[in-house]
Amino acid sequence: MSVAPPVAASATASHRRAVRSFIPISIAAARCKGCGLCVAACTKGALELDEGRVNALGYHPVRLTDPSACSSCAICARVCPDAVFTVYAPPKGGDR
Amino acid sequence: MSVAPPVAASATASHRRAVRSFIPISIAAARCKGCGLCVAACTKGALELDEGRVNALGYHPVRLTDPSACSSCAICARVCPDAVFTVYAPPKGGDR
Amino acid sequence: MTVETRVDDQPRVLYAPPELLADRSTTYCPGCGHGVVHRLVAEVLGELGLGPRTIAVAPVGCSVFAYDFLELDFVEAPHGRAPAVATGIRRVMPDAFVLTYQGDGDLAAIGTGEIVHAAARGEAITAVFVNNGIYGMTGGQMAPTTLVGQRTTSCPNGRDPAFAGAPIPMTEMLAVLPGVAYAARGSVVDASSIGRTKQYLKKACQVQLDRAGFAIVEVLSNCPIGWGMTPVESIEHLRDAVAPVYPPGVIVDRTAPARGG
Amino acid sequence: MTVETRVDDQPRVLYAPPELLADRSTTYCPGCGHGVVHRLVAEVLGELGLGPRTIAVAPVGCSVFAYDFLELDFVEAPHGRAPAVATGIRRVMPDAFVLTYQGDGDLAAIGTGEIVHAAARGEAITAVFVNNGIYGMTGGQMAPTTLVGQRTTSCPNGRDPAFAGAPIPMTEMLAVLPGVAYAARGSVVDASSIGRTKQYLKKACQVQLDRAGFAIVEVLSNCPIGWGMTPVESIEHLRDAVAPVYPPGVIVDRTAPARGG
Amino acid sequence: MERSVIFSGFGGQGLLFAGQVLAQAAMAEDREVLWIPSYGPEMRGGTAYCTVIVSEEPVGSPIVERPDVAVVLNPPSHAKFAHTVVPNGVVVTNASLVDSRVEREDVSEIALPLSELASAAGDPRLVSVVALGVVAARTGIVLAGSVHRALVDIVGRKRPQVLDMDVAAFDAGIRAAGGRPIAEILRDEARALDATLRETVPVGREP
Amino acid sequence: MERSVIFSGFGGQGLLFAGQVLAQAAMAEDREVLWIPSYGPEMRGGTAYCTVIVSEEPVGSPIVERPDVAVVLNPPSHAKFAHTVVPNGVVVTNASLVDSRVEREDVSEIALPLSELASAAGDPRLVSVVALGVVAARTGIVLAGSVHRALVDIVGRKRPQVLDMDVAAFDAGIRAAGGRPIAEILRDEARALDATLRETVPVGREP
Amino acid sequence: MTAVAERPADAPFARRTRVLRKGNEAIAEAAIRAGCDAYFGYPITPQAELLEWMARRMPQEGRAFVQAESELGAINMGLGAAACGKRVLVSSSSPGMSLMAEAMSYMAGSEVPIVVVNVMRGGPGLGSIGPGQGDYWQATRGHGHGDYRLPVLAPSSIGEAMDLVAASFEIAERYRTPVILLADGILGQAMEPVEETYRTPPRLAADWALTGADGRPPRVVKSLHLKPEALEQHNRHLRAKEAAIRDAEVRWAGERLDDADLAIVAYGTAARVARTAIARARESGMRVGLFRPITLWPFPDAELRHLATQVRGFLVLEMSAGQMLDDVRLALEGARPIAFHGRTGGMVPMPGEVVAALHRLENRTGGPAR
Amino acid sequence: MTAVAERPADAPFARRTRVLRKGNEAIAEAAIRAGCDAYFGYPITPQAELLEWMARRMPQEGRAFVQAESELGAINMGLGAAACGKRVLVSSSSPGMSLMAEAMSYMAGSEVPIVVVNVMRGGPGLGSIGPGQGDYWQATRGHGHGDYRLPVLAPSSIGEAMDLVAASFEIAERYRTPVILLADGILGQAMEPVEETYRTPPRLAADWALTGADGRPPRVVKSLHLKPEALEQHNRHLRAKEAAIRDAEVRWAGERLDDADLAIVAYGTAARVARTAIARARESGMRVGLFRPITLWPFPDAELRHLATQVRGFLVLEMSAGQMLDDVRLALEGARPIAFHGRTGGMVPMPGEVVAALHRLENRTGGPAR
Ligand SMILES: Cc1ncc(C[n+]2csc(CCOP(=O)(O)OP(=O)(O)O)c2C)c(N)n1
Ligand SMILES: Cc1ncc(C[n+]2csc(CCOP(=O)(O)OP(=O)(O)O)c2C)c(N)n1
Ligand code: SF4
Ligand code: SF4
Ligand code: SF4
Ligand code: SF4
Ligand code: SF4
Ligand code: SF4
Ligand SMILES: [Mg+2]
Ligand SMILES: [Mg+2]
Repeated sequence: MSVAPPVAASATASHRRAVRSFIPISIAAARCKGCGLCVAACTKGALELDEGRVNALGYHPVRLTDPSACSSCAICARVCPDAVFTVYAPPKGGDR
Repeated sequence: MSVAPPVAASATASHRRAVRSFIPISIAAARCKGCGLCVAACTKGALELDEGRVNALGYHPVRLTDPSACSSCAICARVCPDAVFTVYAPPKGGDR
Repeated sequence: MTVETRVDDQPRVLYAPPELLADRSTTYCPGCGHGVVHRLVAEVLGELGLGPRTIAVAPVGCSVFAYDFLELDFVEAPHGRAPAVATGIRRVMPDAFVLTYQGDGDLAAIGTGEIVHAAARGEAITAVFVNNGIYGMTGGQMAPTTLVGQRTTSCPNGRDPAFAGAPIPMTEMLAVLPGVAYAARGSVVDASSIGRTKQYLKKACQVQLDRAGFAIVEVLSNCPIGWGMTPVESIEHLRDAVAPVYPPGVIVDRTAPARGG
Repeated sequence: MTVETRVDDQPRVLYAPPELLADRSTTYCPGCGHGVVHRLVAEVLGELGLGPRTIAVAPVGCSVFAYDFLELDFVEAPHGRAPAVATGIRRVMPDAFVLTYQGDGDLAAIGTGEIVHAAARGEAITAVFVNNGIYGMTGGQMAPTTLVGQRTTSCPNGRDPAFAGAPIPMTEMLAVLPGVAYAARGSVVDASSIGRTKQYLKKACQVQLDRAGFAIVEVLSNCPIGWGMTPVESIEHLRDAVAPVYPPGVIVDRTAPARGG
Repeated sequence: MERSVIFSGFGGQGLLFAGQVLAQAAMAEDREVLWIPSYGPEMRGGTAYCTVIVSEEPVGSPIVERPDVAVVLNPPSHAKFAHTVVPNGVVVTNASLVDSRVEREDVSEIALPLSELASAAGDPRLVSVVALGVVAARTGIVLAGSVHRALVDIVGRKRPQVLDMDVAAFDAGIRAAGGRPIAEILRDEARALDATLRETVPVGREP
Repeated sequence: MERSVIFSGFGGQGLLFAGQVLAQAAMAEDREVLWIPSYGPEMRGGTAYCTVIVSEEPVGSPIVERPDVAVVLNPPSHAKFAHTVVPNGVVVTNASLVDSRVEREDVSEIALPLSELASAAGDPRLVSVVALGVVAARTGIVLAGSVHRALVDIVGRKRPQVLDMDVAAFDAGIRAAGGRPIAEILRDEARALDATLRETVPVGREP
Repeated sequence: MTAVAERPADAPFARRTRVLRKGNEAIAEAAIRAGCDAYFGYPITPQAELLEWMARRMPQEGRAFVQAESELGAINMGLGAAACGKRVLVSSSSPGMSLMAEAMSYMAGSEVPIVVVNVMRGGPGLGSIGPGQGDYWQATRGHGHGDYRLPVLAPSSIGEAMDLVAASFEIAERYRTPVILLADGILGQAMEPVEETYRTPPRLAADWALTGADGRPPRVVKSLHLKPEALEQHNRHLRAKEAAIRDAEVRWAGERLDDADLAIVAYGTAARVARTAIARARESGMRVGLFRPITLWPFPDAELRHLATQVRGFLVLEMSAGQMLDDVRLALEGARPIAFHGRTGGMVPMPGEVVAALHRLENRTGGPAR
Repeated sequence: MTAVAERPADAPFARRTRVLRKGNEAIAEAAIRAGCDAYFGYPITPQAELLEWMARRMPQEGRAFVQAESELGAINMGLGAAACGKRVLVSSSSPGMSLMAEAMSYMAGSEVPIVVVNVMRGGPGLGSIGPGQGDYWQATRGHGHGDYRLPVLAPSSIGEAMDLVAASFEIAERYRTPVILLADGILGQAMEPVEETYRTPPRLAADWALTGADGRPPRVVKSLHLKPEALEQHNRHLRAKEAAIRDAEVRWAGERLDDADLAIVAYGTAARVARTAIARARESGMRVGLFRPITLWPFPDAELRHLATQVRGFLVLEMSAGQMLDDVRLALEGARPIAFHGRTGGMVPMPGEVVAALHRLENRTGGPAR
């Protein structure tokens, strides 16, 4: 399984910013089935289903609404049935 | 199932006496398989396998050696796998 | 059946073979416990007056011949499937008394699924489980209940738990299921054990009549032929070696105390 | 697999999908717990380095497709027979790590006999038992584990214990057998349960490596489709209604304390 | 004459239901009909579909290789089914989700934003019913009135509260396809029936 | 030529064993042979038996309707098998248990107290071996020496302590049937063999 | 195809009262209306809706329904209930049917009347869930061990399936035998309009059934006859029964055979495909008819043999690799050329393939008919 | 018969070194010597000694033996072990074989090489424990669901059974298919002298077997092909394999056919009876030979058909009610008259009956040969 590099995590409007700042999770959106379990589980409220997109599987994939809210706790990764997430530790002395 | 009357229980040498005195058990010898469980179980030692006889099944059937020793406890009847025994209570005021 | 008595002193019958037992000799080996259990079943059903409405299920095992010796309506189940067959009967014959009679190969090996699920459903069935620790009918092979170290024709060096596992405490396992209203284990080691076994059987029948759930009585029995012993030796072995591994007694009783016996 | 990282600040990967999980999307419904359990299995085997020597047995159930998503050698067993198939493998492949993966219909209904006897023999097998209380694959019929009152396509008015019995506590039942070295129940209700479940699975693998006996981990899982709920509702139901009936935790641990985890 | 319609898309788009309504409508017209689902919850994910064959004769072969009408509600099913229709066949495409179009001259493709119409009618899952409206309006396989009665029959019996939404979705489909409002159609049909009954001629198409 | 022997009686009378010894003896004489038990511990009670067919050709039909020799060791098997022997057949009857006799002119019945002879030899369960001695002495189906060697082979290997009793029982059978003591027979056979070997003629019966 | 928006002239009201019913459900309801006392089953695609229908309806009717722990459980529950003289239905699909082999043999041996539905799918093994006919041999011979044959009825429409349910109970009880109703995934899953006409066969006195021995000698329902002589005797009795069934119960249907000089032999869903193919072939001038066995055992061999005096050749069409083919060959014994066309694994043949196969057969039999 | 007390002139020492062995045990030992890695079984008469022999011998050899909880357990253990490329034997008798139907279909579908022995008894149902051949159809067709056929080898002596064990492993592995060794109670229970010559077939590379995916892509042994197209494709592959087996693996034996104008077709124990009957019939001047199929599938149909050019009629002899009869009829397609004689339920036909049947056949075919 290849994990997408975090910089390429999202092609949404936040993409621009993502390239420059630290993105704590990477989302394999093509695999996401929009079940919403991660959204419900994230204690930071940092995730939502992207109603504006439909992936090839026919679902609205999840997206990270606010990278800065994310604590890299990996709860989302642990509850996700579709192994959508890769989670990164915040860089030491990163731009956060 | 018909139970032989106790007087007819035995055709052995003790037959004569049996007709006259009380015989506490009746033995369906034709069904006996000579397993010896009753012999081992009788606390009065009142039973033995009759080595001198072979029944139609090919076994030495059990016989009551001493009617007067028998207490009508029915242990033999309860351990016998072949429902060979019928047990009678001693007659009130019988000749025993 | 008539018990002829002498006219002169009319001795009272303390014990007579039960009416539901057929008046023919069984095909079981000398000393085989199946004979005792058959008799107990006949006695209990007779005493409860259930003979006329019993539909019994015969297993595959030495006791497949039960229908030749018990004067009851019988259906012969495929090996291990008696509890399923009994379930079918139970569901269409509300007034019938439904009895299964199974050996340990039948119930604890091939028939594991059927007994577990009949028990789990809490079918109003009374199950008689004759555990002689061996496959009697097919020539004395190891059963799931065979003791550790016991030699059989299929474990000639004695059962080795490293390869064959330990004996299965089947009734204890079933007792975990909430559908089991009553589970007990008796034996045929002596007259008093046999008497207790009869009480267990009677209770297990009552449980069915009360529609309290599934009831099972395991009876530790002997197989002199399969064990390679004389009948008397086999009974001693049953008492000294088998019963300690499978302790007799009531294993579970989920019936209301008011109803219990 | 390579995890590409940025050259500039090289963030440490805290969590990445395990290598033994295939890089394709599963055929499971959105939110289905099978996905989580697959991932846990892949993680545990990966962490123990067992991938290269694992031979896994797929059940018949939604997770028959496990072989499409776990990068392991797989054999597909007939419905319910995975433990027997695994036994066959176990006995001829002494160095293999043998894993079964079964649903509750597969393990607790049709496969009752096979799981009981593999457990009783103490086969050195690690069994993963995904209990979602329903027959997912065939359209949501009642399973032996379905809750009382729960509606399914084959108990449209809710499971009635008077006809279908109470839910079977399968793992508790198996735990009675001495061959079972380790039995635990986890769930997928939240991240910490999932974490505990992973620990159970790891221990169950270690038990096999130590040849301590049979090991089973039941995982309470959800079937949003079969339950007629959204994924999120199904997880809530799992937590609030299912878990109380099947309390998670270690059910039995017969391994030597020195070996235990 | 045998005509066939395939409804295809994701599960959850109400495909099997729409097919069943169509089948019921055809039956009510005394036609022979066969409805077949792509069955099996054993198949998870992927494209779902069902086929309805309507005929004057008992239906023979149950499998349709080349349908007369293909309703395609998502991209994979457009790829899979749209090009399979017979020459002069009809493709009803859910433009809300499907970007591609059939590249055949002999096919009339009706691409409409069906999902949006369904949402407008109250529930995106009504998309198949909207499509059914399009089919009824543009193919004449069954009468719109028959479909309406089938909806009343099937939905009204069990969930009367849902019926209104279904009828609205159906109506939206008809009108998006250029048909008259269902209310008008029903009124006209009732009149025609009235006339027919007055003539006391046996009702229904020739055998 | 094909000859057959049936051993019948109760289980526990060593029937299968005696049959096996006979079969082994015949094999050692380079004959073809087939041994069949009345198998099945699934059958409890009743009469047990086994059949041995000895032939110069590969044995065809395995079931013997009319044996050449019937060994009958208890009353039920006398009733069942004694009258089935071929004309001029031999019946070996255990007079210890069986009172009846065959009522056929064309049968030679040898009634001997086999159980008693067995008890005298050390164990009543040796009754079949005693009977085998009678068969060997009176039918010539196999050589007594071959039976002796078969006993050594089968019993001696596993339970040498039992062998003596077996040989004694066999000897008792031979002598009760009017034969010479086994020791003498063996000595003579050894001499004959010696002579044969000196002639360097291939050993064994004609093919 | 021209789009016609509205056709109010095509009068919309049905002359017949029919309902649209799914095959699995139609079979289930027909069984209920035929007086089925008990149903036992286990979920399996493509048969699950039959079980589900029964799960809902049987309790409503106060009859017995059990979802068993397995197909072994289901069929043996069936055995038990049927041994009590009750009208019993059990259903499954291919892999589940295989698990019933032992009990089927027991029920044949113990003469237990029961109806077992097999909604066949693609095999072997777990196979596919597509429709299949690959269990023909299993149904008509060989399923369980030992010598026995069972009546096998094969509907080719949902309406016919409903009729055959009642017929199956009737045959089962008349002859004290299990009967197999052999359908396939299409018949199970499809919906067709059906007339809701049901039939409840009259109950025969079951003087063998288990009811408790109250006031009469005990009865035993069993298949064990330890003495081979006794078992052979029992087998002779079963053979005689089979002969009676052969004499009385053969069913088949012919279509467009009057002028046919070629015939397709097909059953079930394959026969429907044949019907369409025949229509097409006739458009191109071929004279083809359909011979459709409804009882697969007893197979209509005399009838087929008779047809051989009229037609020049036969095309056997199956959703299997050539199983009924054996019965056709046994019936014809070389009398006429036989071609075979089969699809497997859940595939349904298309009419076009069948027409092509007809053309090949025609060439083999000497070109187009005069 | 004259009693001869002592015959020292009949020299007593054997020229050949043979051992007396019980059929069940001979099969078991032959399997061990053929390199059998694992045995799984469940007790059943008349096969139990096979399991018992294995229980003693396999552990001695350090190989796998498990007495399973049931035949379902045994065959699925076999499936697991064989999926690892090991040489596996499973054995049972008729009722137990029925329980294996599903797994047999799975193994056919997933192409698992394994040898399964059926020591047939009298059926149907629990039946009798006498010898039978009533599982012919079950073995040669139809046992499990779906389209597949398996090689079936039928020995008629204990020595031949030993040879066929090795051959069965060879065929199983060469074609990746289950193979059935079909014996009966007589062959299992009888003792005959056998030469102790064993054969260990060479091991083929099993590039499909499960060993753990160490350093290579994972392998899957399965029978599910959810897409009917894929399953049909797989079925075509299985069909091609069957064709290859038909081409290469047909086995049969003829006896006294050179001058025969009548032939008995029989296998297994029935063929032995036929041999005795033929000897008797020839004494009365009939010219009868024996055609003995050794592979029941593939059936030696071309060979039988060829024989039809020589003989006037055939007598099919079975310990069943007429099952192989179908294969004979399919092979001959009416070319010659066929008579049938069968016994069932554990009965073995007697040579006298067979001779009588031959006489009846002779009359049907125009009286005694010139
Ligand atoms: C399907 C099947 N498998 C195996 C057998 C052979 N068989 C007959 S009885 C029996 C087991 C008997 O053991 P148990 O149930 O303990 O009864 P017991 O004879 O000891 O009383 C077996 C395996 C069979 N008849 N059917
Ligand atoms: C012998 C047999 N019976 C029934 C089936 C149909 N079937 C497929 S999966 C399944 C049960 C699935 O339930 P479960 O094991 O709980 O798995 P889930 O899909 O819920 O994960 C059944 C009954 C089958 N394939 N084979
Ligand atoms: S890592 Fe934690 S905080 Fe970040 S998105 Fe996931 S669950 Fe939310
Ligand atoms: S849990 Fe996974 S599959 Fe579900 S919405 Fe979140 S990322 Fe998507
Ligand atoms: S009744 Fe008691 S004392 Fe009398 S013989 Fe029986 S066991 Fe002995
Ligand atoms: S216990 Fe019964 S069978 Fe045994 S010896 Fe005593 S009377 Fe006879
Ligand atoms: S073999 Fe054992 S169980 Fe069977 S009858 Fe004999 S003693 Fe009883
Ligand atoms: S049906 Fe249930 S178990 Fe199966 S994939 Fe869907 S959610 Fe999961
Ligand atoms: Mg036992
Ligand atoms: Mg489940």
